[in-house]
Amino acid sequence: MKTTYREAMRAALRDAMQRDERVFLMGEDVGRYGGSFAVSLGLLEEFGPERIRDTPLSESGFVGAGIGSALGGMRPVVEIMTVNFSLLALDQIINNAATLLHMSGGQFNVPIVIRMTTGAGRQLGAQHSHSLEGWYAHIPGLRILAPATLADARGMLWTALQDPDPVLIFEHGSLYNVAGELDDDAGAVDIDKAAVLRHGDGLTLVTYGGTLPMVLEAADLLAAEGIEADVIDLRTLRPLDAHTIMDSVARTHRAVVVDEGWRSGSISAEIAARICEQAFFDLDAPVERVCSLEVPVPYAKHLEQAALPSVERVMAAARRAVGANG
Amino acid sequence: MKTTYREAMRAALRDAMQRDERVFLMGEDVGRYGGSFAVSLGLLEEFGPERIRDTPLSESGFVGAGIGSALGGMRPVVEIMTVNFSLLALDQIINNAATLLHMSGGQFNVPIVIRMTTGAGRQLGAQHSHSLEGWYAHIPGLRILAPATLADARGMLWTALQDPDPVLIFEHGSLYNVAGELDDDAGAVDIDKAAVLRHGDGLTLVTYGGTLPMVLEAADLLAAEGIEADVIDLRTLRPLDAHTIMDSVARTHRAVVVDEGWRSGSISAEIAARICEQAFFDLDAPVERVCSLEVPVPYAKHLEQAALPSVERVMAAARRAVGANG
Amino acid sequence: MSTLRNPAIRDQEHALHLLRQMLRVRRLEEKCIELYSAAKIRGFLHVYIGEEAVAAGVMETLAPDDAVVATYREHGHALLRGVSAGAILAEMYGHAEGCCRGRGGSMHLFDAEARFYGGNAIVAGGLPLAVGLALADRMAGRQRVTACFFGEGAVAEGEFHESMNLAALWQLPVLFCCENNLYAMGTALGRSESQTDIALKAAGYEISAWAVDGMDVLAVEEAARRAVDAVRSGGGPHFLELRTYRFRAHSMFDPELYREKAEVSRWMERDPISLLQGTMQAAGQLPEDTWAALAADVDAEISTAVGFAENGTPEPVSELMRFVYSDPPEAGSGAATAGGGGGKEGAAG
Amino acid sequence: MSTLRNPAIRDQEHALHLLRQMLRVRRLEEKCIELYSAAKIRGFLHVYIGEEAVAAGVMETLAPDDAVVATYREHGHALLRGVSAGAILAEMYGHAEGCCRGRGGSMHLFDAEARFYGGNAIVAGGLPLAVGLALADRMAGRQRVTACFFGEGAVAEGEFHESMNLAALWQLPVLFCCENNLYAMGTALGRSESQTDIALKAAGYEISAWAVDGMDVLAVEEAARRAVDAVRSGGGPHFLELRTYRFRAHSMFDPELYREKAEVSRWMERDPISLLQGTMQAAGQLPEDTWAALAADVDAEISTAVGFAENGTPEPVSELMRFVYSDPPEAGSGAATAGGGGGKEGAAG
Ligand SMILES: Cc1ncc(C[n+]2csc(CCOP(=O)(O)OP(=O)(O)O)c2C)c(N)n1
Ligand SMILES: Cc1ncc(C[n+]2csc(CCOP(=O)(O)OP(=O)(O)O)c2C)c(N)n1
Ligand SMILES: [Mg+2]
Ligand SMILES: [Mg+2]
Repeated sequence: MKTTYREAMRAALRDAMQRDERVFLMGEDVGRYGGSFAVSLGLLEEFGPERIRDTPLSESGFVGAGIGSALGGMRPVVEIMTVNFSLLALDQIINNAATLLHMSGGQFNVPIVIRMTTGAGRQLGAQHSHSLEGWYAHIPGLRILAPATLADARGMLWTALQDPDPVLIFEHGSLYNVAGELDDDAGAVDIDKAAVLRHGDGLTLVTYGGTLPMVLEAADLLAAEGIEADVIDLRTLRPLDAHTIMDSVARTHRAVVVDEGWRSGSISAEIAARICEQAFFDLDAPVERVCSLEVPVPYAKHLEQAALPSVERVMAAARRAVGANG
Repeated sequence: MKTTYREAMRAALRDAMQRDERVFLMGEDVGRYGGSFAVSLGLLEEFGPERIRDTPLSESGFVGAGIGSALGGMRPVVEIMTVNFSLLALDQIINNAATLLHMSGGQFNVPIVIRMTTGAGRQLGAQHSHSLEGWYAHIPGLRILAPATLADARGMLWTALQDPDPVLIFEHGSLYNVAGELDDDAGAVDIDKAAVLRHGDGLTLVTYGGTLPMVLEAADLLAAEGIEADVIDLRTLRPLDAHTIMDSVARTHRAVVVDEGWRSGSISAEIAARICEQAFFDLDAPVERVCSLEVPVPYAKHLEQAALPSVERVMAAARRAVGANG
Repeated sequence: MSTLRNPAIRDQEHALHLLRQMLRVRRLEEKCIELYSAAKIRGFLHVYIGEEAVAAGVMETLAPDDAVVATYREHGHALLRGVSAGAILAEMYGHAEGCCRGRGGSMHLFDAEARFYGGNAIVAGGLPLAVGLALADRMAGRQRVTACFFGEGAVAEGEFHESMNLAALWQLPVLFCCENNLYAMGTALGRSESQTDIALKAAGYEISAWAVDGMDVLAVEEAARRAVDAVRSGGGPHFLELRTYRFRAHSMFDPELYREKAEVSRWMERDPISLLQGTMQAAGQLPEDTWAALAADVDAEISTAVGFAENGTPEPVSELMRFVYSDPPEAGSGAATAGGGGGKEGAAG
Repeated sequence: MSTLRNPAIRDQEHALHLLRQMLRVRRLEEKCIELYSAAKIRGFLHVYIGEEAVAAGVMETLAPDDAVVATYREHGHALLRGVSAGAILAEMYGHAEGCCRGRGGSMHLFDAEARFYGGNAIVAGGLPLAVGLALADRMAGRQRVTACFFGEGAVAEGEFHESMNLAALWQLPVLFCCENNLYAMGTALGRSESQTDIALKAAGYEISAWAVDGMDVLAVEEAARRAVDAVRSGGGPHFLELRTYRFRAHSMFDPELYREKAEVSRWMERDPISLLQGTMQAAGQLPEDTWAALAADVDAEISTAVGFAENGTPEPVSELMRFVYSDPPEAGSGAATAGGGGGKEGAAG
């Protein structure tokens, strides 16, 4: 079946709403507007305004209400229009969603799913271009997902809804229009393991989400240069599947981590640190990181592109990693 | 002069208020209550309610107002009672304070100083024990300070106020009562460089803020075991003074990073990643990290202590680093 | 001594019950202070002394399967909602027998059985949760009420505003109980709100709201009953501003520089417990021995609770990492099935 | 066609000026749409078409050293506050000649000379800034006003609430201008606010507030002048609810599923430009050639601006990392001295 990332997300939502009457979608303009990225287009007509619930602009309020409704037995899918606005809801996410289970000594788990668009690359300027999923991955109590493929766009939501604890799903804005083939019976997928999407013994490329297409492209080009790379799609940023990374590095001895977060303190730092901790004596070269430059994302296209990871930067890092010798 | 960290902070505030009439202090209970940690006790009487300005409980509102007042020519010192409540103000800090200079093409810098108490260790439970200064260090446009010594408590504020850009000062709650000697003429200190507080060629211990006393203690005990360590107090978490770290590691070939943040994605990850990037071929052992366990901080003393870094854990990591051989 | 504005005590048994409820809270917290001084309890401790009529009056009107959301000043709410004094004290001791197995402490009491959703140390942080709990009830077609307690200091927070609007817009079954004790730490109401009439403020969201003498437990109960009935029967959110006063410091660390001793004394003349006691005595409804028996009962309850807490055991450190995520189903702990919050619905009340 | 509620146009020159101002905004934005379709402009683009009377009326009443804070729908505010159409368009081209050197784009126009503080893409994010700007004026003893524009969608945000309260509590010189165009993206006011009378809501903070026909530039100007005078003379914050309508889609990506075409047409009958034009014509104050000359003037301004933008140059990539932090003083850029925001005060206005 030919589909798009957006349609796959929508199919996942529809499917979840049909399978479990406790599931509902809530957020700004998810209903009458059809979703700011058109993900929920048509669902209002299908499920009505109680279950496709438009909210006022009150990020903290409706995220908190989502948490409360999860405590009350519902299975809310809360859409925050973009990660940029999630900063307004952080108190609820960190101090309630992530924390209630532990504070209550195991009594109150919070089965909420919070979806948001993330990422830059569309000339939306500094306040609308954050890539903070790796930053969120710092918080214990949360599970962080970053579907990068059609299969994951289609399949992660249902699994997330079965999770008894809060799950945040980050959808990179550049992926919605990605089109491709998806099995007709595509359904729930695991959310525990990273995926190795390409195999090669020369180098490990680690990425997730919006930068996956670029890394796959780089891997193809590197192969043409004789550098065969493993490409790991992390899929879940918390908890990290370090195992899959270490297995690969044990074989390749070299790694490049690519993510769109600002370099310092991005998830690439954690991954590089872990590789150095767990595979130190396997490494033949420093772990390379390709991240966004540490600048608020500028509007002008040429500046924005220069600030973000690119195929060229990935390839250069890969060549450095392969060229270095330990 | 004998003083405490709290008194040194207060002296710094008084001094700044006296030297620059644009400076004012604003926050919850900074005035009539005397500051929730008594830092501003007595200042209301000295400077009056306009300049020692009590605010309602409106973290986003008064932090944003602080930013606006900085744009309007004032030199606000905004106190957020604790880092835990700063989550409510994150939108203003990230999307305005950190971003306006760049978005405006250099026209509007934001000379604000935001102070907050950070850290765990006082049995305040999960919502009142965050250590997020390393997390904040991810954000371009901010400068992040963590005074750990009396000299820095006394001296960092004035320098921060001279900075044309936003500066966040994190004061670990366990430090306020630390007493010691301070020069009578102690004044402004630089906020660019890390400090090497102890010298040794066997190992580099990197830390800052609330864990500094513990690391110094561990260094003494390690010395008794024959392990002499450099102890680096980072002082400024953003921008990081990587130079001082690398100089040390080039000599010692082994490093342990200690911070109170949750391990994954804490600033220790960035430091470990940088060491591995910049000093890979100098390293004789993996960089060790001693951080908080990845759990919301529990109330019970024995559980809380088990979750936080300790002298014992620092020493064990140091011994591992020294024992390992590359 | 002044008496209650509502002197008609129709039902002596019931008045006695309310008196007992307030006294239970008072004695529990007096003990907490003692234990804090003895360093048996640590962290922040905020007592409710002086405000007992509020929780006592409101809790009386709730059904077992209603929900309660409170703040860090919630020992009284927890106790009157049915959490045992022993479980509360053991929690403050940091013991495994505590209602949160020692992880929460004074500010974070929880109890699933009682549908007591905390204990929240972020001012106004509980309000959106209450809205969501009520939303769940509405969507599931249940006739339940969620009572949400918070201080007047919370009114300045954005989360207050967003929660009021959502509850009113969606006509959700929430009873907002604003405990207006005139201070948020050291900040007097007039220095935090441009509009100090809190009930009027709530009415601005098109929420039925009224102010009540929060020192008069009978008045509180009556107002709460009216409001709870309206909420339960589909009347949308209601709001009570309960005018009260905190007799003690904000927490154990408060030098109380911001208010006059005389003001405190004036309010102490309207101690909710003495008020009801006095009114009952004047009406001949509280013979000396009845009072003595009641007080002795309460003392016994509290000292049993202290014993329970003292004899508790620390949660093993090996359990530290539990409850960051739910236990996997096969561990069979019951606390962490895929049913989650919903799984426990059946068991509630 | 209906006319203005305020048909008395005393000063023909002035009315002509207002007409021109509105037309300048209209033509600029029509051009923006064209350029967007031609892919010269990218990112999000939100036009103000239909709402021009609001910015035109309010800006008229501000002094040069007053401050303005706006939203992502701010081309008109920037233009009428004195930012040149060329600098605005060049910004949207991402050129170095843009008012933010290409870093801001449509949603982030800034101008220090004009004391135009943006351009804020976070709904309600500008309100606390306005409060702070006014606080600075108050503390420095300056008689300045800060005008803060925002949509009615912002009213539900916590930052709205906190800002209103702070401004009222501290009696700060802010003029809040709520552009009530009835929709926040696709969300109609009645589905976002339990209380849809926005002026009443503002009055709940003890702020003088009233509603104004936002399609009638004369009415807007009159109301704004009254409010600005009151604010400037120490009357504390004032609030205008400007009832208006957006004729176009929310942004370039909006399929407009949420409103009827007929509703849009009805409102277009009250196009603020046609309204004033009609009233002036009826009064014989707008001879055909005067109008033609004015329109030609405006067209010329806009096409010069397009030329300016077209001929602009991209900011060198080597400058990408600039303005994350202020340039060090020795670089002598002037934009980043220790004087900071304050250093520029002298230059303002
Ligand atoms: C968001 C937030 N800001 C600040 C605090 C610190 N704090 C704890 S209690 C309190 C006062 C709250 O007053 P009020 O809401 O009136 O409740 P009361 O203590 O009077 O019962 C403050 C400022 C907090 N816990 N949360
Ligand atoms: C905090 C936040 N939430 C959501 C958005 C996405 N968004 C952009 S504009 C808008 C509608 C705002 O409506 P309103 O305030 O009425 O202004 P208008 O667009 O009608 O001028 C929304 C929801 C945002 N920019 N900021
Ligand atoms: Mg209070
Ligand atoms: Mg609008």
